[in-house]
Amino acid sequence: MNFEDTQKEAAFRAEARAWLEANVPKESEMAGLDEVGRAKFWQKRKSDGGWACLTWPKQFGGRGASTIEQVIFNQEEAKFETPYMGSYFSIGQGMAAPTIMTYGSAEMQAKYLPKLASGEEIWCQLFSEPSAGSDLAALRTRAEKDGDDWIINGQKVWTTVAQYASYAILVTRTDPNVPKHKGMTYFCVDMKSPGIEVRPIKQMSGGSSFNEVYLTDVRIPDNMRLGDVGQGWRVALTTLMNERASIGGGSAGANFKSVKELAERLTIDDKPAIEDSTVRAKLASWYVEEAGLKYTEMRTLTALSRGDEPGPESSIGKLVAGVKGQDMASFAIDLLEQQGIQWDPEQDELEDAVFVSNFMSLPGLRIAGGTDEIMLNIIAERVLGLPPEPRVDKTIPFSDVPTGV
Amino acid sequence: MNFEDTQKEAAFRAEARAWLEANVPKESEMAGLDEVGRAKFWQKRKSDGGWACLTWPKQFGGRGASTIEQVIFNQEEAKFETPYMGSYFSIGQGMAAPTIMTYGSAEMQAKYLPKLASGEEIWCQLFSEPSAGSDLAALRTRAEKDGDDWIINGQKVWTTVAQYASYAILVTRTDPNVPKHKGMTYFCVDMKSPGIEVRPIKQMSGGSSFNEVYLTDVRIPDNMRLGDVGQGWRVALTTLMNERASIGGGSAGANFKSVKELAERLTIDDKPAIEDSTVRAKLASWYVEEAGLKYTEMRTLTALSRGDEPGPESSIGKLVAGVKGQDMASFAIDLLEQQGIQWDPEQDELEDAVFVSNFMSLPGLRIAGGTDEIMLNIIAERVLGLPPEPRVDKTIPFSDVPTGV
Amino acid sequence: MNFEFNDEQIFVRDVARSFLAANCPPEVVRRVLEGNEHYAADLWQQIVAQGWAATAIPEKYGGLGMSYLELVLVAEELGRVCAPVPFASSVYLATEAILLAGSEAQKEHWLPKFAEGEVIGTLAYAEKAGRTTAASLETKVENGKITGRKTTVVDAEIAQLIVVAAKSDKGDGASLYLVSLDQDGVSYESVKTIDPSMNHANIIFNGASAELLGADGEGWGLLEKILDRAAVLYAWEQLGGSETCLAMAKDHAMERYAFGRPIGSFQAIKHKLARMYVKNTLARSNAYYGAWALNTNAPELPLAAATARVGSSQAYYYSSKESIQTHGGMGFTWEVDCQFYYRRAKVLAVTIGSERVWSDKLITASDLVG
Amino acid sequence: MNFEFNDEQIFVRDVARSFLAANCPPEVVRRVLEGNEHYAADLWQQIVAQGWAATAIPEKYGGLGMSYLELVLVAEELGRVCAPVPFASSVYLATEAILLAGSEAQKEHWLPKFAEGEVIGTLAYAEKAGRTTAASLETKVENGKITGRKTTVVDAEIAQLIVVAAKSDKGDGASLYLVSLDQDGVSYESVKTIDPSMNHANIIFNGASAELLGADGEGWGLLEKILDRAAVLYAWEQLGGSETCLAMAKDHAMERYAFGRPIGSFQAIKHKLARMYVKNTLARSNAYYGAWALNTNAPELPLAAATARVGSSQAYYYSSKESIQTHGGMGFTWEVDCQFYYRRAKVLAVTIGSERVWSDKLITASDLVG
Repeated sequence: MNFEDTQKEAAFRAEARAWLEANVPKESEMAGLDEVGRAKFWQKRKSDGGWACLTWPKQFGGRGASTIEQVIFNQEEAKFETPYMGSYFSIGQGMAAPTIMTYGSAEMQAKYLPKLASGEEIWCQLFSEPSAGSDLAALRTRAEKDGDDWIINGQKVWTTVAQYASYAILVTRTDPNVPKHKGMTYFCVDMKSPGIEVRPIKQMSGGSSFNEVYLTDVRIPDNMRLGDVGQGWRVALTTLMNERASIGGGSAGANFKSVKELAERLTIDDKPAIEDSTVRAKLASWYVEEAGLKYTEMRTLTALSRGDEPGPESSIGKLVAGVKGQDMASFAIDLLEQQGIQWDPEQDELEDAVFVSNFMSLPGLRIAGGTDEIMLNIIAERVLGLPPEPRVDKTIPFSDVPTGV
Repeated sequence: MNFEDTQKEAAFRAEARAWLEANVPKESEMAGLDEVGRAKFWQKRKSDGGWACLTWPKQFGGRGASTIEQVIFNQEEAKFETPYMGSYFSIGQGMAAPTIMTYGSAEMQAKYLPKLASGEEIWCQLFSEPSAGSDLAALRTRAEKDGDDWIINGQKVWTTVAQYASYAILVTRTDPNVPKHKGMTYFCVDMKSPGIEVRPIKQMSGGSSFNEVYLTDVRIPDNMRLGDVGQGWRVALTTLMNERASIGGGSAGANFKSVKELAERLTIDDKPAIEDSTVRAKLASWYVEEAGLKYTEMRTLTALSRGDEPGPESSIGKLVAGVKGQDMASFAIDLLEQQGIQWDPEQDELEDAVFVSNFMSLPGLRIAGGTDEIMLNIIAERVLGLPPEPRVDKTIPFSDVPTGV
Repeated sequence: MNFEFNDEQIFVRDVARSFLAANCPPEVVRRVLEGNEHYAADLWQQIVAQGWAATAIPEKYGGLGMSYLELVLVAEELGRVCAPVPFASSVYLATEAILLAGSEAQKEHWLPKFAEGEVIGTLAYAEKAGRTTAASLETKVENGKITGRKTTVVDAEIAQLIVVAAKSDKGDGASLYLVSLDQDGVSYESVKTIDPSMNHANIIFNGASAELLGADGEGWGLLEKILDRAAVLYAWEQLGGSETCLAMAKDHAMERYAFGRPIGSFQAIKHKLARMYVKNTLARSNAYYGAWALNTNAPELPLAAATARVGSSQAYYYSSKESIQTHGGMGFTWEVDCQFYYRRAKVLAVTIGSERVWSDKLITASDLVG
Repeated sequence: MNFEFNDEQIFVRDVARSFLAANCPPEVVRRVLEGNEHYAADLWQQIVAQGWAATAIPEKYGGLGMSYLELVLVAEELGRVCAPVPFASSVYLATEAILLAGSEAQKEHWLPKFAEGEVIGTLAYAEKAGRTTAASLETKVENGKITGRKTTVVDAEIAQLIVVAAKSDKGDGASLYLVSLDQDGVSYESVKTIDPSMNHANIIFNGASAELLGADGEGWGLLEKILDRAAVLYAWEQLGGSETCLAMAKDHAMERYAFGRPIGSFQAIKHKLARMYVKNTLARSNAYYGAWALNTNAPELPLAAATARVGSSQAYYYSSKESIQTHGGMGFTWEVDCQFYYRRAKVLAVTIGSERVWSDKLITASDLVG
């Protein structure tokens, strides 16, 4: 057990650091570019230098590096000021790409993966639907065969970066007369296809990270299919396993450090709030969670570096971080008293805006990518092996499943 | 909204108080009696004076009084030092009696109710079984018809006061070939019948409040049956509705008052622990729960006094009090640090023994009479009207219900 | 003993409920939340016309002379619909301040105006982040002129009159003043908050005329008494909001299907809603006791008020966040109304002091009652 | 980076696990819990023969010279079975105290005896209820003779040697002493606790010989360092117990049927066990970091130790009480083993300071690491 690099790792770290020092973009190089433009600029440069998607095979735009090397590169990159990457590439690189690597033809892999790695093409994910959220397999978007093509009709929702996306991964229902998990088929789709309309969804936090995507008689050639007809659920599970690994417990915002600093600035009964025992006890419990997640990640990395696959236990991160973040934000607002509710999304210079901003956005983290309740189910059933609940919808034809309408 | 007595209530209170002042037993009157003897002595005296089971009709040993009058009597009685009544009469008077009043023949009512009121006969409840706890309707104790009698075989468990009981209420399975809720029949049984064996269960807290009761070829005449053959579940529900109303949230032991007093005695950083903000915040939250339960009870009493029936909302009391008590006890032990774990059940002079004693007994409160989880189900389904879960055991014959063995 | 509202009080509540269902549907809240209005002035006019602002003001000051038992029920109904009106600041805070501390002349002058809704009032004590104490006050009054800055004052830009806590050399270190907001020497800094369906601003006093309310040097004690009274009323408004969260979550859980059945049939949702019900029920019972103590001006009022306040703040936070969670993705969108309650829950929870402040007061008050 | 135990360490753990499965089944715990033994002396002899007490003692003092990474894994296994032996007091407390503060002569004299299990040690600082501070100590040493009374000392009636914190006029106000318990001037008051599978007693010193351990007036600082080190080891033992609670609850939830299906298929139980898993997993990861810090004597040790300790205390309390709850009525009986863990969880959680003490230390330590 140690935190030092091996000789090989140290060499790799030095190489990465040297490249970063020379190549992290200067402000002047990106003048005039908007957020997505800057993200693409940086991704392209990493790709040109051989530092994109490190663990992918070289022919797909990667470097054939190990997981640990990817981690080392990330650690080094985090030490620099680099453009904000948001979710522009994480869905394409983190979810679509592994699925294409597993189920795509050689042609598809050659066509899509290098442009995913270089950031030239952004992908989005057309999975959730208004009546298929936690129960994703209840999706109703129809795909019907028409010669060599499929005709798609339906509505998708909670689609991030849809407005920037060149392509999407899409799950559809091709046979409503068999049980729900057996009648689905998985496609890649060109987002410029006629019949695709993207509409932003405004969130309660004021932002619009998500979209609705309407699909009306959208035509997809059969060679864009991933996996067999009717195998869509199985293909989607590959995607989802990678989703869970990629939604981290990100403890930006209301975290131990920021709330502790707040408590050092404020006073309670004329003493620094950090001396107050409630503040200390709560901060300590949150620290235990934060540190626990951090060291759990280190254990996972160690396992990955030994060749283990990421497992369902990564559901812990989002579950713990969501509740913790919401409660910390709420606690910080309370510490600020009346003034704590101030929030001007357009004037971020307010030094405590991070707490209200978190307070308003974290309810979303507890839902997106699987609700707390779904995460607990996953841990109970897939990690602990507890038996599933009786299901009324698994064996009957999808069209007979009760929907309440 | 007021807390004063009406003129009529004030008169009743004065009458009750006068009787209590004259009749609460003196130590000398009970010399040589053990705990159960003292309880019976006091119950008999109340009965003789017309102060037992106040709301029951006079011919059954009651007084025909109102619910509020019962409450007033209880309030006045609580101001005196009276013998400890434990659960000696609460099961008979609180659960068996209402069931007999609803389903029993006139003969049964005349035979049993007056002796229940006078405390001459103690009753117990033979419902739960080793494999029928939360799922009470899974009970397997068989009753088979033999002429005018029934022959009972099976095992019951969690039976309080069985060792003192003259009679019991008993639910049995008479037909395993129909769905579980339809094959049960309800009886009264003489606890002196041959074939009944009572064995105490030792609890983790060291005490033995419960028993196992083995029934081997016990013979019950058909005229001891309550309700029709096959209607046992419906009869049992009458009993259970009354059980929930009688298991209060009793906040003896680790409660606001005792933990606050502890915090006034102890010091943290050389100041009284009560000045510590964690202690204050936790105590405040617990006070909110305690006061909330107390005032909920007052609202219920007001409703009862207007003729409303007690509803499933009384499940709240035990649910809140169990978790709160356990956490308060744990918190108090922590405040005492190392010394907090001292516990000598035989030497109760230790002033903090109440906390450890609660710590060890409260896990039982969260289970007995319906687990926390069952209470939450009851609130969700019967108070809020949420739909039940799909049931695999409701429509098939009882003998086909999966049991895992 | 009778621990229930009487039929006349229930009637007042039912009328309020019907009135608000008709006149304050979610579209009204949304209009203020999304628009530039400080509050729903049309709704306020209607509410005032209903006489609600006059409920607990004695008849001799132009009020209806009803009891606080009616007023708490009106507060609950306003909370139930997240009404975007300055009722709390004008009625629970300013009116109560004058009723409690005003001279006869001040009462005669102001109370009829409050009763009629001709004047809207508010109250301010906080000047910076964190818990305010008498010793921390910097606002001061010299020769009848007030200078200082109050932070995040609720309904600041709506009110015409404000009760202000200022530093004093005497007594408990503070005095209360009445300041007309419609004068030179008063200016505003607009403040956006997490709940744009309410108005908040910083107020800067720069030599505005101020009139003493209550005795000089007794301001902090008076403020605590005013806040105790307001806390009961706030608790009822918070309880109303928390009840709506449960109702919305329950409706959604009955209608929304997943895995072939209503999500309300899953224990995860069932137990979540049961916990909301438990918290709301305990909060309600504590609010009853608070109402009784307020109405009878019982010595238990400080304890009863703190208990009601803490209970309602806890219940509303839980219900509002778990209602969003129950609604899933939709619950987090702008178009669904869950957000009104999540925002309002937090604003009401800090407006007269956070849960931690009231928890602390609760323990102090419990010493007095014993 | 390699944040995992190596194969040799895993081997040590596996051997310990097999050994304890064979030699410390629940019947052994029950025997001590129900009987009059202070501890399972036979099991202790076997454990000592396995060399576990010698694990982290350097070879030159007769130990095995292995690292703390082996010792934490042994601690976890002992916790897993609730082993009724004085391992914690002798190894985590007394041995560590001498390793950290002992003179060369003291080390040479005592450590081989601890390694061999020839001597059992313990440590005492608390004298009354509540948190002990240097200033609150009353025990004192004059002319090498100690007087005072220590409360609820773990394994007091088993140990032959005790490390005692006593008042000092110098430095940080305290000094540590080694006191042989096998002498006149030492007497005991038997103490029953909620966990009769462990021994506790008050010890009264009345002029017994005491030998300084470490410098006079540096005792409190040394004690804090010893407790930091012990905290990591306790955290692992607690974690082991917490894991058993989850395993027992899970097994029961798979086997026990209600309403025609395993109770583990109900979300109420499923989510309860998932929460145990989450708490245990975070506690384990923090325990890993604590083990690393202990083993490398890192400057982060105080923070890492407090984090591991708080995490394990919280996890064990939750798992032990909810394991009983999952077992239903049976879980509350004397005959089922859930009780071992519920008792032990609380005793271990207060033995070297409660969660609140360690939470406080955690924040203090976080200042130093930044």
